[in-house]
Amino acid sequence: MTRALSWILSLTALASLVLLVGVFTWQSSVIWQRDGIAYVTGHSWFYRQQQFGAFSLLYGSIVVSSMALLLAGPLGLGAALFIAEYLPQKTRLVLKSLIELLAGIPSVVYGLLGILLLRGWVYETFERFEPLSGDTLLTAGILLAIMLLPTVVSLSEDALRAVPASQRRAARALGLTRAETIWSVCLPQARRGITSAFLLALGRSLGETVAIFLVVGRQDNNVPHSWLSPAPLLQAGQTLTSKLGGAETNIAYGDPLHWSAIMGLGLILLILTGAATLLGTVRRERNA
Amino acid sequence: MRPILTLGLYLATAGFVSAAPLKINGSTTVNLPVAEAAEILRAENKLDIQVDTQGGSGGGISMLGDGLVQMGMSSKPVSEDDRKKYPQCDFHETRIGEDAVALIVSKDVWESGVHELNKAQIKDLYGGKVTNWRDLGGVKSQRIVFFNKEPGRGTWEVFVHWLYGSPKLAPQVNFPEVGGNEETRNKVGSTRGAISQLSASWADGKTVFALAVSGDDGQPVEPTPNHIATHKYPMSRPLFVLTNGAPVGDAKTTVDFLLSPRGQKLVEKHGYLPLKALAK
Amino acid sequence: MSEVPPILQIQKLEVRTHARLLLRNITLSIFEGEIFGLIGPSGAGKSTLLRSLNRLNDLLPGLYVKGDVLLRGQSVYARDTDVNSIRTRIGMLFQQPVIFPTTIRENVLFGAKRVLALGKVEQTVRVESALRESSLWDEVKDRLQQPASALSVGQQQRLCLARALAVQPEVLLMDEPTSALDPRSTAAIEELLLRLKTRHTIVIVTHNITQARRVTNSLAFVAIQDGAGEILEHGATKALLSAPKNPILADYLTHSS
Amino acid sequence: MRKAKDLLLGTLLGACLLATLAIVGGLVFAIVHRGWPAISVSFFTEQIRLVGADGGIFWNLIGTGILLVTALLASAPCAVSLALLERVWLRSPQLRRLLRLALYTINGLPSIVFGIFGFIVFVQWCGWGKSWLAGGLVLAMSMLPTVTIVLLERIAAIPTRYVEAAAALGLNRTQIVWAVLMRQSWGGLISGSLLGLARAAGETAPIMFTATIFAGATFPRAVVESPVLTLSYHIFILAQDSFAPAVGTKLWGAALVLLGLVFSFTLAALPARLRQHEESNV
Repeated sequence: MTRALSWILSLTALASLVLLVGVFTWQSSVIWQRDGIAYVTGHSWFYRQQQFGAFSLLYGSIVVSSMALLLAGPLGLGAALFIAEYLPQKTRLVLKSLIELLAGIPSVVYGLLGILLLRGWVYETFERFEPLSGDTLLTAGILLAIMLLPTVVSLSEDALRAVPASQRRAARALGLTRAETIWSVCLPQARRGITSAFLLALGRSLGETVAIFLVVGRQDNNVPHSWLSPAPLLQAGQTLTSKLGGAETNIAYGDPLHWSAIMGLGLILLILTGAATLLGTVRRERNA
Repeated sequence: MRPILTLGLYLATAGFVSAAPLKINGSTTVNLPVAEAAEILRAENKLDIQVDTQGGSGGGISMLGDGLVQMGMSSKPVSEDDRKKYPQCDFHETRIGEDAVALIVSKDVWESGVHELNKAQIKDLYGGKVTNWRDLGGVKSQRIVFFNKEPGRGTWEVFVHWLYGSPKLAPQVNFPEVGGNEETRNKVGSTRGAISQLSASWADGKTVFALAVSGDDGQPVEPTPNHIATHKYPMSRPLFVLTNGAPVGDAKTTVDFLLSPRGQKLVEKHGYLPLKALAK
Repeated sequence: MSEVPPILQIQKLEVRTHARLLLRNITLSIFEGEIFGLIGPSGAGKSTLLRSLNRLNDLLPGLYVKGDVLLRGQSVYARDTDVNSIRTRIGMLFQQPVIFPTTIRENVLFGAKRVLALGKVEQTVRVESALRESSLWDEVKDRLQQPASALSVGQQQRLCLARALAVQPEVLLMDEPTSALDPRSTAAIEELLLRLKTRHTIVIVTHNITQARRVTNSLAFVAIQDGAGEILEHGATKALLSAPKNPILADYLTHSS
Repeated sequence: MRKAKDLLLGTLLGACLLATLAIVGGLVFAIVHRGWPAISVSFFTEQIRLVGADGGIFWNLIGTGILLVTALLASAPCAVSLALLERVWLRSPQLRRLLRLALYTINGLPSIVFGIFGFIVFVQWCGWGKSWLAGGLVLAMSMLPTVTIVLLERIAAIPTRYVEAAAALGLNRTQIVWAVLMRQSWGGLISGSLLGLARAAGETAPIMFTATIFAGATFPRAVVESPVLTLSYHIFILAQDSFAPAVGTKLWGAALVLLGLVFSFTLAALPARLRQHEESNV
């Protein structure tokens, strides 16, 4: 009885998740059949003209997420190292709990802070680079970095904790300084765990919706002419998620082609976040 | 405390009462008077009304067309395309007031001397052919930052209808998008060199300024109530609530209220022209 | 012997946690070239004492140390002492071999490379000499680039010894270095200890009286007295084991053999 | 030189921690500072008036509560089942690993995807329209992996000797499940659910297409076409569309209440998690 019931409920839960992937694949089939890979590589998205090229959205998502990771990664890792390697057990637990608490701040609250505080700050601070407004990819990247910080700290600290204390002790007994121990013992041995933490954070940042939606500017088709210049970061852009959370999702339902293009974005997002999370999870398993 | 009592009442009667609520969705422009009317109707007539503004006018039309709501709010007439798209729905428009789409600019643009634009200039602007305010009569050199109303918003449709005749004929453009009216006003007000389309009543003359627009005759016209009422200002637009067929039941109560003197006062309160101003 | 100053001098050492005294009034002298054994029942504080000598206890928060240890007359606990250089001069071997997840060669050089800043050639020389000293050279000379984790536990412990020797410490601390090993590996280590004695000073914690008799010159017996660890008796190994004066030690010896 | 490097790194890392705490802590402070003036009894007991400029967040709290209770009721039994499946019923290590990987991966999927899924399946296909049940189920899906993973960790931490002792008494697997595993992992289910709820309470993306509208909804009396108001959507809409000074304070107040809600869920789960932390460190 117990057994049958738990099988039934488990299978229901798993089936609904399989259905989720299935629905996105099936509902987006129209656009894949029409455009094939050009749907992903195409640069123009004009739904009134029935042009659906997801490239600029992909670009926006990846740029914003990498910026966030580039900012939050080193800072978060540094903080995690300090917590794991310098602080006594008690302080460590308190700080760790605090950081986990902060990791739960809802994204809509970050969005509110972003729209009311960060937008203006970016606009004024980067004035000499002539941003058109405060809604830029950079704004979204910084906001996302702040959101990711607690996650990065917490997961990196877990990874560092997984390095046995005996290893640290042995290194210190040889006369190595704390810094040398960190470089030669802790970081190399926690490498997998740390990259895993970054991958999980990347997955989370790719999927973040409402906070980005509020500050990214939602400008379609913004692909830079030059890949080397940092100027495009100070322009408005659009990410997969800001498109999915925006007005078009409501408008599109009922128009098979448009809807299928929207669902295609969902599928791409599923694949990206799924891949990052899966990779991160497998690495974490190996680290433990 | 009243909501708590109401909750108790609901809990007690849950399962017995199943009157369907009146659901309204659509334009943020029309939403202001309607939402306030709904508050009054909920309190005085015990109507169960839910108001949402997802997707703007386009959202209102499509959700009414799909039967997801019983009343739509729109700041543009229902187009033939929409009627074709939802053949099962008999869109019935009730005009509750009149508004105009203004082109609003930030303070620095206004102070730089740009107070009016003609149709050709606006076309260049929207088409991305001019990118500096100096080319549009500004004293200072300042890049133009165009915030475009997002798809589905009535404001945008009225704007391109006037400029190009139809949304389909509008050029493909890439501008940062803005949604609701307050968002638009805030972004334009806080950005140098900014311009956007916005309901004229929202142009406060302090943070954002409405430009005069010259039509085909070349005479610049400000979006003043008088000019809107007489349709001298080219981008004036009716404000509608939409129903499937003539309004009945709760929808009729709501529509009647909106057309009553009290309802019309709400329209006026939010800066739009009441129907009697149009009759003049 | 007494004319030569001791290499390690423990002076009125006291270790406590916030709540409890662990070691009371420890005073001992350890001389150059001898193997000094610490014996006593479990929980008496032998390991704590050993770790106080190179201040490894610093890594555990909540331990407070009073008194001092002198290494060749230099205070270990003085405020301006460089702890890391003290630990370099006093090497340590743990109960369980602690192997870093890298090659055999890198394990040997793990400390030496960083602490002594050796050049390329010197490194190679040092690897060989350290491994020869710990009698591991012949077994691993052909696979220095292989992961150290492939070695047997006994070999790993000798590798740890080689790693400690590679920084050329003046004193070696060993915390029950053979407790995780089988009899054959234990014998190998003990043999090694006797050979090392000529050039190194060793302080070893052991549970095994036979081992103590075989390898040490001097012994100290640590046991709990009035709730804290104390040295109840110390002296030359032979004298102490054959004619214990302290009744607790006598009792301990009868029950452990 | 070595000493200087040691000192430098320590300072640098300490600065990283301080910066992290300052940034995130500063944000919390900003919310508390701006939102506090809005907090009063009537803020919790009145409904929204004048498009957020007046009144309180009563129905938003009720709506959030309805969604959370629904999500909890839907996800908890599934979480227990999945955890038992992984720990007890599945015998193949490969299958168990696959299930674990799937759970962790789903845990990382973006909530907007769940929202759009709910929009298609519940709102459109089932014809519910915007409904509290749709939102509750979507939130249940998005919090299910969190709950299951915490529960799994808790069950895994039960010493095998208990299971062995029970088995030695002749109990079968079902009996062991009830007598040992379930009894000892209650805490895991509760702390897992609390963490899941903390996550769900703050979600906006999954419910904006499925369950929530801006104004007018009260207590749902049916499934079909019965949306609710929620705190997160309230903030989302006002953050975009209203900067009127009167709305401002109320808006920050709503953010503060939401933050308090999320924090209290997380804090309630903390003791159990700390205990497990200590156990796993031994």
